[in-house]
Amino acid sequence: MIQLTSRSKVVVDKKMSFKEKLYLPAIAKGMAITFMHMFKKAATLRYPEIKREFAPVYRGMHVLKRDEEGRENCTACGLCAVACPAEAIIIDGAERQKGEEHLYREEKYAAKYEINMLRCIFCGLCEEACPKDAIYLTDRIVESSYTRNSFIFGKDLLVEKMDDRIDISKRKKEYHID
Amino acid sequence: MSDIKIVQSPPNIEGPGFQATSLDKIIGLARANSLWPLPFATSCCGIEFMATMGSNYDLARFGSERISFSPRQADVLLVAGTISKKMGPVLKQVYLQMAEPRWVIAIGACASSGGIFDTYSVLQGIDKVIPVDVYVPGCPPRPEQIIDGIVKLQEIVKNESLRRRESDEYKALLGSYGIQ
Amino acid sequence: MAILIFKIALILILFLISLGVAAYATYGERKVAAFMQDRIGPDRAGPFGILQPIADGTKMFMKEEIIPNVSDKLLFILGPCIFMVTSLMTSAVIPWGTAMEFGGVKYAMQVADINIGILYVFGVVSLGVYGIMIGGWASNNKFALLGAVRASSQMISYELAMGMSLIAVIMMSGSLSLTDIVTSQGDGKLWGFIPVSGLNWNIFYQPMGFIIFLICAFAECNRTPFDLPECDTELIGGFHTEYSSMKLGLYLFAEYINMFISGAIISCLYFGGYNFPGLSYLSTVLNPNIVALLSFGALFAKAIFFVFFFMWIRWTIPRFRYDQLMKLGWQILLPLSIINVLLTGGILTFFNK
Amino acid sequence: MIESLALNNKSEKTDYNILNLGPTHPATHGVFQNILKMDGEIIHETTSTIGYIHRAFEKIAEHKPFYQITTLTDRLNYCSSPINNMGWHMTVEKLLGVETPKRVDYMRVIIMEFARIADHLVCNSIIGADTGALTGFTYVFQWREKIYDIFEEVCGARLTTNIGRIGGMERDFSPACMKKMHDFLNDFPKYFDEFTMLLERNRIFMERNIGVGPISAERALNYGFTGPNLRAAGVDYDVRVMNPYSSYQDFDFMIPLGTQGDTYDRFVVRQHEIRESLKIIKQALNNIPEGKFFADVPDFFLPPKEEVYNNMEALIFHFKIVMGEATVPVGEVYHSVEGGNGELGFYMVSDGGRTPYRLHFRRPCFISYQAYPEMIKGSMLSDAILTMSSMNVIAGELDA
Amino acid sequence: MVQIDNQYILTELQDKFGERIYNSYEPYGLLTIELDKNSIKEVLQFLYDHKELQMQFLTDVCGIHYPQVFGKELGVVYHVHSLINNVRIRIKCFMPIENPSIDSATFLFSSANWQERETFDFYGINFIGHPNLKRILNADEMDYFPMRKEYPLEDGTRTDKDDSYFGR
Repeated sequence: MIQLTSRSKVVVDKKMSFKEKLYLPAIAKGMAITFMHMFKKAATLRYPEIKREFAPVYRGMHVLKRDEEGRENCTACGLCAVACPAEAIIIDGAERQKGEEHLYREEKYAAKYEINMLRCIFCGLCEEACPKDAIYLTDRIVESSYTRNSFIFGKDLLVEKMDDRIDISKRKKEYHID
Repeated sequence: MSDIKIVQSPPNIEGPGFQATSLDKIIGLARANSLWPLPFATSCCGIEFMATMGSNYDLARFGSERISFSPRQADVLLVAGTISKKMGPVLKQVYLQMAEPRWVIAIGACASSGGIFDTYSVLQGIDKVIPVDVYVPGCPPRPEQIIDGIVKLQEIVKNESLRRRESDEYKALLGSYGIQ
Repeated sequence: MAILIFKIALILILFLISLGVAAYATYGERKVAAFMQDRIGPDRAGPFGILQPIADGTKMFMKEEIIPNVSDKLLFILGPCIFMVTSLMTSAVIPWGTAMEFGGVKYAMQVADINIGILYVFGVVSLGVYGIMIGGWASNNKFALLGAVRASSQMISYELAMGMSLIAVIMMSGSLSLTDIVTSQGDGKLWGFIPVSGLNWNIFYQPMGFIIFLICAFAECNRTPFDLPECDTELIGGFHTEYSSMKLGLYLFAEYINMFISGAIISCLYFGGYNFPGLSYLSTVLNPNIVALLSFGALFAKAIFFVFFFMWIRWTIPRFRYDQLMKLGWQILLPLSIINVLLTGGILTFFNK
Repeated sequence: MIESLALNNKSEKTDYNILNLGPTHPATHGVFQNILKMDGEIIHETTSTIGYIHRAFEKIAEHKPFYQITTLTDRLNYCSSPINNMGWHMTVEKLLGVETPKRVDYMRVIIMEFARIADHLVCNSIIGADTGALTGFTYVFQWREKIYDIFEEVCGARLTTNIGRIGGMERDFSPACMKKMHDFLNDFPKYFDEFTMLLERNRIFMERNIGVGPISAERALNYGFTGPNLRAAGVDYDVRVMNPYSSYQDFDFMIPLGTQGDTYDRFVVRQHEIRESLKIIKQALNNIPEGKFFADVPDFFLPPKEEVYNNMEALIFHFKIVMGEATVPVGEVYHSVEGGNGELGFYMVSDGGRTPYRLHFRRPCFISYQAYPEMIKGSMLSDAILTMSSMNVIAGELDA
Repeated sequence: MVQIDNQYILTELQDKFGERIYNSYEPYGLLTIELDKNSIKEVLQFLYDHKELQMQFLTDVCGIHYPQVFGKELGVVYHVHSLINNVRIRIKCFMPIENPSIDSATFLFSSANWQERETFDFYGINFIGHPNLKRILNADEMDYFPMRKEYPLEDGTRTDKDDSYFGR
């Protein structure tokens, strides 16, 4: 025993009372507890049928956002790839051609955008790094699969579908700046 | 039970000699509902696997709560967590000790691909030493994702022919890992 | 001839019941565990998962059998067989119900009414440990060997206390035959003055003996808190570490059969066996066959309750350590059971003068 | 003469059993290998081998900018990753000389104490499971799940949280999150009592644990024990009290102490630490000041997204931060926090570059696990397993 | 009762060891001394036995590598803590990369055992008098010391990334 501060207290009591020495009372108490639990509602959610609601800020599968007019936001600046600790993002940039203004918002766009979902650790740093409101993590989970190659998600899987917009407004941070 | 949809058989169990007969189907169904896991939990994903075993997710619903720590008795090897190069041979040893039919699920980024640990000491995916049937992404995966992985594996198991384990393809697959 | 047919039929039925109960006890165990732990338990295989044991069984049959190269192959196979056979054999002397009547001939619902039934039970149960011992030893695995050693020493130490606690019961009934012990627990006067029907159970005379016997039964069945021979967290699987496929299935199955049979024996010894309140009245008004089935039902229900009790305990309390287990057996239970014998003897001589 | 012969025989006993425990043994919870030299069931000598999940954290840290190292600290002690995250942020803040607002401190304290509860719950329920009582484990894991929910609400992940940022928090606590925290504080103690009743005063459990794997205060100090393991041995060293960080001086809590440093001491000390943590969270939640949830460090704390979209200056800062080109002072700093298992130290040497020049983690598990062979010498196999789970050795932290 | 602060510790140490303490500074308030590597044993013992200081807790041992400083490439950094006084001190010893060796601290602190093995594993620093100096985290077969600056982090087995982007 070495006392360094005045805020400590010995909490352990190893002396057993006679009742505790008898084994049976404590066992009976334990059995009562477990028996009562038999009639409690199970805490289980039957997962594939009933899905648990995730927090709005949950970091799941990524999405590449489009703006209101359906143009891709990404400008292939590469900050997400730099910020990725797992180095799971690969981007190839391309110049926007004339007549593609309705497809891409900025002058440059990502011709190839791949995330290796098996490498990804869902840390959310890419979302933070994005200066163009383009990449977000969503509350959808990435499903498991049978081959390693099927986890390389290209733009076909990542870019948000126009008929299935993903609401990310709840993820946006609120800053109370006085 | 009833509303499980029939899916296309996964790519790695198609091919000649793999079409399941009705006996195969019954046995496949039995096997799928009695997958005893051997948790090879090394790190973070192991904790999430514990959560999957816990009350809120309850892996028992799939008949998989009887954890068998002895490889002889296990059906599915759940590799959860980083496998370093030092651990690789141990993992292979455990796989070899398992009785056929055996399946492997790689849980989490580290086991599946190495994750953020692209270093001199970490194996870049356990499929470098043993064949893997299902990959579960995430670091660590949510219990939902682990259950997903089990369900996906059940699909494989249900549709697997009894002869697959004797087939040349399977032997070739094992052969590519140096397992006779 | 008819009696032979009846006995064979009875043996077959008991065999099937034991197996069925064992199979569904595995399911029950999983469900009970689940409910106690706020879970659901298996519910995918069939409605409420009732096909779970069948799935498990089928899977085990179809699994590859591994016989380790370093093992003694004959003994390796013999181990689970002995364990299974002995656990099934025990049920032979249990009186499962009142006698049935076909064509005016009475047939006792008991495979063999031997007058030393209790000794037979003991003999067979103590053989069971050879199954574990041989299996564990033949595996040639250190964990299995440790499990086997633990199992055998545990069996030896607890059998003694178990026998002593039984002597008190035998002193009361004055017979070694299970039939006599059960019939003596029917109608009568509880503690000599409360008239009861079918409730003159030994538990009211022998509470301490019952507790000792129960604890020893736990130890004999290798159940928590005495599951040292196979405890997961220390010895992986203990004696069955190396077993795969149906040989493992036999071990697991036999364990549940053991539980069921010990439940039945406890019921017979302390809870009146097939007796239940009103049995003597019903036997005067109903067809003896129906009464026999009812009494069988009573015993069955009691046995199932004990199976549940075994599970309940398992999912509640921690297990002992090896030396504590030995200490409990030799230093606490054995003296207590001897005191129990002395007390019983004293009281019997005092009151029966 | 006969006595001395007997003694001789004993000391010259050579045929010990060698039992290889691990690296995949269930009780080792992962990846520890212990080669036990046993006499029957009595352990005579132990050789521990570690490194089965060595992941080269320190080498990776030399290659990653500061903000990415948080993802590494997550995976050190994954049972209580928020504490590691916060410890790392505080280390960088110490290097930069940043003063964090009180609100940030309080938010961090809340998160860290929740993480401590989660950590201790795992440890104690595993002790229960290793003694054979699995049910308690499932009871407390339901509550651990609720802590996960809170983390998820704060940062979006359950286990490897990547919570907080250099200079503050990622975002403020949402109302839903606040509600979850209050609910937890209200409901948890009752269920925790249930868990306690199942085990703490049960004679079987007590006998299994009392006197198992003891270590004296002197030996514990010599072995570099910290945290609950040291406190169980009777030394009230707690970084939160001795070198308060993140405003821990504001809170009133008690340091629970054990006496012999055995498994039961460790169990009970952790039980009480959970209760103390609840007390701290309650105080912090009640007294949390209003204000900003980040400090004024434009070089490290990302500007709001709207600013980035519209304001050139903010965009430049944003690029600088993400590319890791913000200027860092040259120097070396040691900062320690009270992790789940003890003093979690960060020793960082900075040469002014975008990555640390050298980052060393003082990992409490790694240091205290060395004592394991000494602690289990002469005890039984079952004790060895309990001792290991009660030391709460986390593989990720052990092997780095 | 003396005031125990960095100045006091430094004076005590300088009185005793004088020239063998090469340098001292206080980054972020933590007294740091650079020490002649041959006197580490004496200094640790002195701090341990000192009546006032009682620096009896070895917090941490780690290595460090400065490839550009000739003759002092490898270093060992000790953090020692006095629990009674709540004072820490950091001790650094440097040595050349050819045949780096230093006395082991295991004679005084059992906790130094694995930390020194780790340092040996990472940097190849030889601790004289260590009871069991061999690799601890890495496999025994490894033939280099991975934490030295000249060795790369990756081993090149990763196949699923493209290094040509963004100056990775």
